[in-house]
Amino acid sequence: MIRESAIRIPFRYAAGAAGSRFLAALRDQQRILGARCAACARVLVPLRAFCPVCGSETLDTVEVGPGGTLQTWTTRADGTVFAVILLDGASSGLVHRLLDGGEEACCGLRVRARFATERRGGILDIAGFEPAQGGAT
Amino acid sequence: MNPVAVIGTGQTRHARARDDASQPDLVREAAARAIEDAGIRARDIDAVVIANMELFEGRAWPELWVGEAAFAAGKPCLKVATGGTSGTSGCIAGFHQVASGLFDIVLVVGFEKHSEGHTQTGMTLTDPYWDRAVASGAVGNFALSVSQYMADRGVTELQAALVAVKARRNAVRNPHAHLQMPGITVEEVLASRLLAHPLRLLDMCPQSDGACAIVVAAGERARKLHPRPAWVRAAATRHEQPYIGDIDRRLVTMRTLRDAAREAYADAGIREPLKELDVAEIYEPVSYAELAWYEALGFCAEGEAGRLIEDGVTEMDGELPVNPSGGVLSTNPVGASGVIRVAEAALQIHGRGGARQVEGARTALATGYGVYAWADVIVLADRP
Amino acid sequence: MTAGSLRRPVFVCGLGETGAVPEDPRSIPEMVLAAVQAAYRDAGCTQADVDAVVTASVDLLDGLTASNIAITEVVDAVMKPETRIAADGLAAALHAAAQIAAGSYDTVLVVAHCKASMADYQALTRWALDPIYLQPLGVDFLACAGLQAMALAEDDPGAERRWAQIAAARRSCGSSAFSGLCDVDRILVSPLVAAPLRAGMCAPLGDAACAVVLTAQAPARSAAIAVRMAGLGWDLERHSLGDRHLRSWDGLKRAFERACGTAGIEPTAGGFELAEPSCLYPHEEELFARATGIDAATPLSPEGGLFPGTAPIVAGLSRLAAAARRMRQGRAERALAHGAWGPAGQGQAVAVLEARA
Amino acid sequence: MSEPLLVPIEMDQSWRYAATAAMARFCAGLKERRLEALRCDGCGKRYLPPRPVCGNCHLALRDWVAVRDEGRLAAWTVVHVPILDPRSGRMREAPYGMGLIRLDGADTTLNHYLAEQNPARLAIGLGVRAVWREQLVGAIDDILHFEVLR
Repeated sequence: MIRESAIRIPFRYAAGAAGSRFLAALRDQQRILGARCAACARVLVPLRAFCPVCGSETLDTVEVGPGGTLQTWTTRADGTVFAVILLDGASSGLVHRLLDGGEEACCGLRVRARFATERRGGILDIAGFEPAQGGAT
Repeated sequence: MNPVAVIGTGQTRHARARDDASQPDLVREAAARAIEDAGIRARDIDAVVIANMELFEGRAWPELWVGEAAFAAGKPCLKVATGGTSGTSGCIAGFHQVASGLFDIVLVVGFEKHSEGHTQTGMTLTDPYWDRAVASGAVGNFALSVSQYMADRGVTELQAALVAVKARRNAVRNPHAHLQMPGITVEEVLASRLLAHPLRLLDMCPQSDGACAIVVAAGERARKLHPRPAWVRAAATRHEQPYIGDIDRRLVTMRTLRDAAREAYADAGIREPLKELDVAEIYEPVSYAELAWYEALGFCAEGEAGRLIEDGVTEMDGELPVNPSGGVLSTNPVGASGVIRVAEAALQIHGRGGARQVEGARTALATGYGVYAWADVIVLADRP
Repeated sequence: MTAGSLRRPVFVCGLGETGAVPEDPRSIPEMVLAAVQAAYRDAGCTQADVDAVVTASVDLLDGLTASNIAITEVVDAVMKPETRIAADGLAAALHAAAQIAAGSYDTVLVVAHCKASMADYQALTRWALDPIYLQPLGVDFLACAGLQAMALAEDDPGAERRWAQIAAARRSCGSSAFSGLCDVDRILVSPLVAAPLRAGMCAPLGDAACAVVLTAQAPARSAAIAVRMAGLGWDLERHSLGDRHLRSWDGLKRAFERACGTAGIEPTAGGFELAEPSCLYPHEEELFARATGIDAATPLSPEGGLFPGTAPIVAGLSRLAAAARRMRQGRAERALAHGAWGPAGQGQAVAVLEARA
Repeated sequence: MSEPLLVPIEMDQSWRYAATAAMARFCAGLKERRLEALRCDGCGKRYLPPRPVCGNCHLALRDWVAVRDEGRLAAWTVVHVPILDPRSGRMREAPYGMGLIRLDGADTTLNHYLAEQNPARLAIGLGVRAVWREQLVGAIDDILHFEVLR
């Protein structure tokens, strides 16, 4: 005997100080913020409270992108394309979506963030990334 | 178990909603403080244990997201969850991992962000053929058991209110405590909103956002790193039939807590807990539960719990101060609550309790409580 | 004694499994009960001989808060200590071994269960990913595997065919209740599920329960060959794929080195006569080989590993059981069992097993 | 510092739960207003709802015994806080009575609703009787609630 039962619960997740600044910058300024680690000099994207590599909490805010390079991507059966993008000026990749079906996708492809017209303070304020002028480098 | 000790503790500011902090932020806040308190650096940590009830926040494998914040990236890290005892289970897991010889130093971090989900609903996600249709959450279930406990033991609403007042008065001396209610009176407790007969708002624990961490070290390292390590003298766990209706008058019998305490006292060489323990941090989600735990923990004979609170035996200036921190009744981030009990007990042994320090505390008890009658009992002392 | 070595030996003395099937009509407690009873029989013990229980389950996968309460009675945890490790079952076994080594318990029952048939597993895995930066994108564990696979396939035109061959070869040496493809050409035209991964390359996920009894005493009953958990290692990688080295499983390398360190052996492939990796996708088998050095020269997944079909959470513990069974038959003296969980192997667990006649 | 941002995500997931064979039989009984408990061969305790194993004796339970839809209150409360029903996403209104009911023929107690919401009219030991709904579907909420026998 099988019974189907659903769970319907609304959750709300605090973005924290660093996350809130990152999302607010997307929403209000269409800028992508990263954090430069004072200890290991890596530029981490998205902005965060501590360096995941060396653990340091001393981070300076820097602007990165909106252009970047495709590090990897994958296409799902429904056509959604996910990608890891190394934004210009960053040392860590940003996981996001690739727009336009990803037909040109290849590692090293130059891409550029396209911001959503209606922005609400979430990671999808970047609608996704699309191939930039100039194609692969 | 081989000798291990708690050498550092750290807690966040606990509050109804920590909208200013993400789950990783909370974890980092507690973990960083524990490391600082232990006088070690993050790279000294060999492994991490996380305690959290993931479905309260709608998460699966929450350590995947918060692990980095707990300094666990690139290190061994496991997540423990056993309902309300998650925090004490996590601490005991840390004790075992150090005692095994695998690690010298383990960080245990418990956290919960109730404000991000619906905890009372989360608690009803039990057997879909049974409980889910007749669920009334923690308040209703406790009220049922309290009705039996009152009938059996003749405990009064006034005696329970004394427990509620004691907790909040103690909390005033604890800067980390969530509820700050200076000057709270028995009358206020008895006049507070009825949640589920006979439980009133001020009989219940709050729901808190918060995290707590402890640093556990192996014998030799503990001696080198800390002037007064809190040695783990005993750690006992008992789980129980998980359906409330299967356990006969659970608050009255509480055989899990009785049995775990018996084992822990034997391991720690304690014969008369009321005399030999200097302080206790017990997991009391409801005022009445503290009275029931007094009996199960052997602080008094059966039916004598009401007298114990009336006589002030468990007040700060009594023979055995219970919950100088303000207890779960003042602060309850579920996955952290058990860790807080252990951290507060360790703090007393360390002599770093500040305004809530019990003078000269050498032996401390910490307990965990979860599901309907799951129990953990831990004894810490200033000597191995 | 220095940190890193076990203070007491730990033996594997009982194995019980339901086997993985696409959908088991039984409830979780009934499946777990079957596995536990089989493990007791195999160990020649009863619940009375067991001091403590370590369970592995994940609430969201079971659709239950405190998923271990559904099985408290059937794992005989009433009035006993039980610890739930919410990760792969092999991690639960490693923790149980630590409990025994600590001297806290002599005999511990380890139980893992999952019924992936209950829900849309990949949809549930989204709830494991950073809800600020990842979950809203719709990314799930399968997508993470695809991202990692593409990073490997990009400069490697032979990868796709090689991976299809791995999946086909593994599947054809195991019997399975799943209808996975065993033909390379058919795998290569099966639908892309997370390019470059195709449906036919992936290990199908279903329902299973597995129970293992660990003990401090070398088992007398099967005295011929005792299997010892000589080395334990586990690791948590950084969460976001953007923060990791995409072309390697660094976490597995660390877990492997720790496990070998505990066992007092060099972290090299030499000396291992059997490996049971937990690889859901063929590119993960290559990542496993790079991290451990264990490649085709060592007998690997002789029963097909996870490729014939498996269940999340149970996978790693069932690898331990598979390795131990073979060692009892005298077919390997040192073996490695592996478990993984999280996006693209974020969590890693390794056990080094040694057989003694 | 900018204002703290919160990211809302709605969970709407569905699971297919398999019943134990005993629970399936029990639910089939409910559809015919029949209540049954499982008796442990070891301690004789009669479990309702049916459990796969007696947690105390570690024996599988097989022996069915009949149980009446009347019994006595072993515990009671009146809940004043509404609760979100996880199945519907809607709030369940308060107040409502809850009881642990020891049905005649069972040794365990059943957690269920009470029609009575006046604390002055509730007490441990009171006789109660199940009130069934018209259209039985074979679920525990085929019993709407229990009413106090006067």
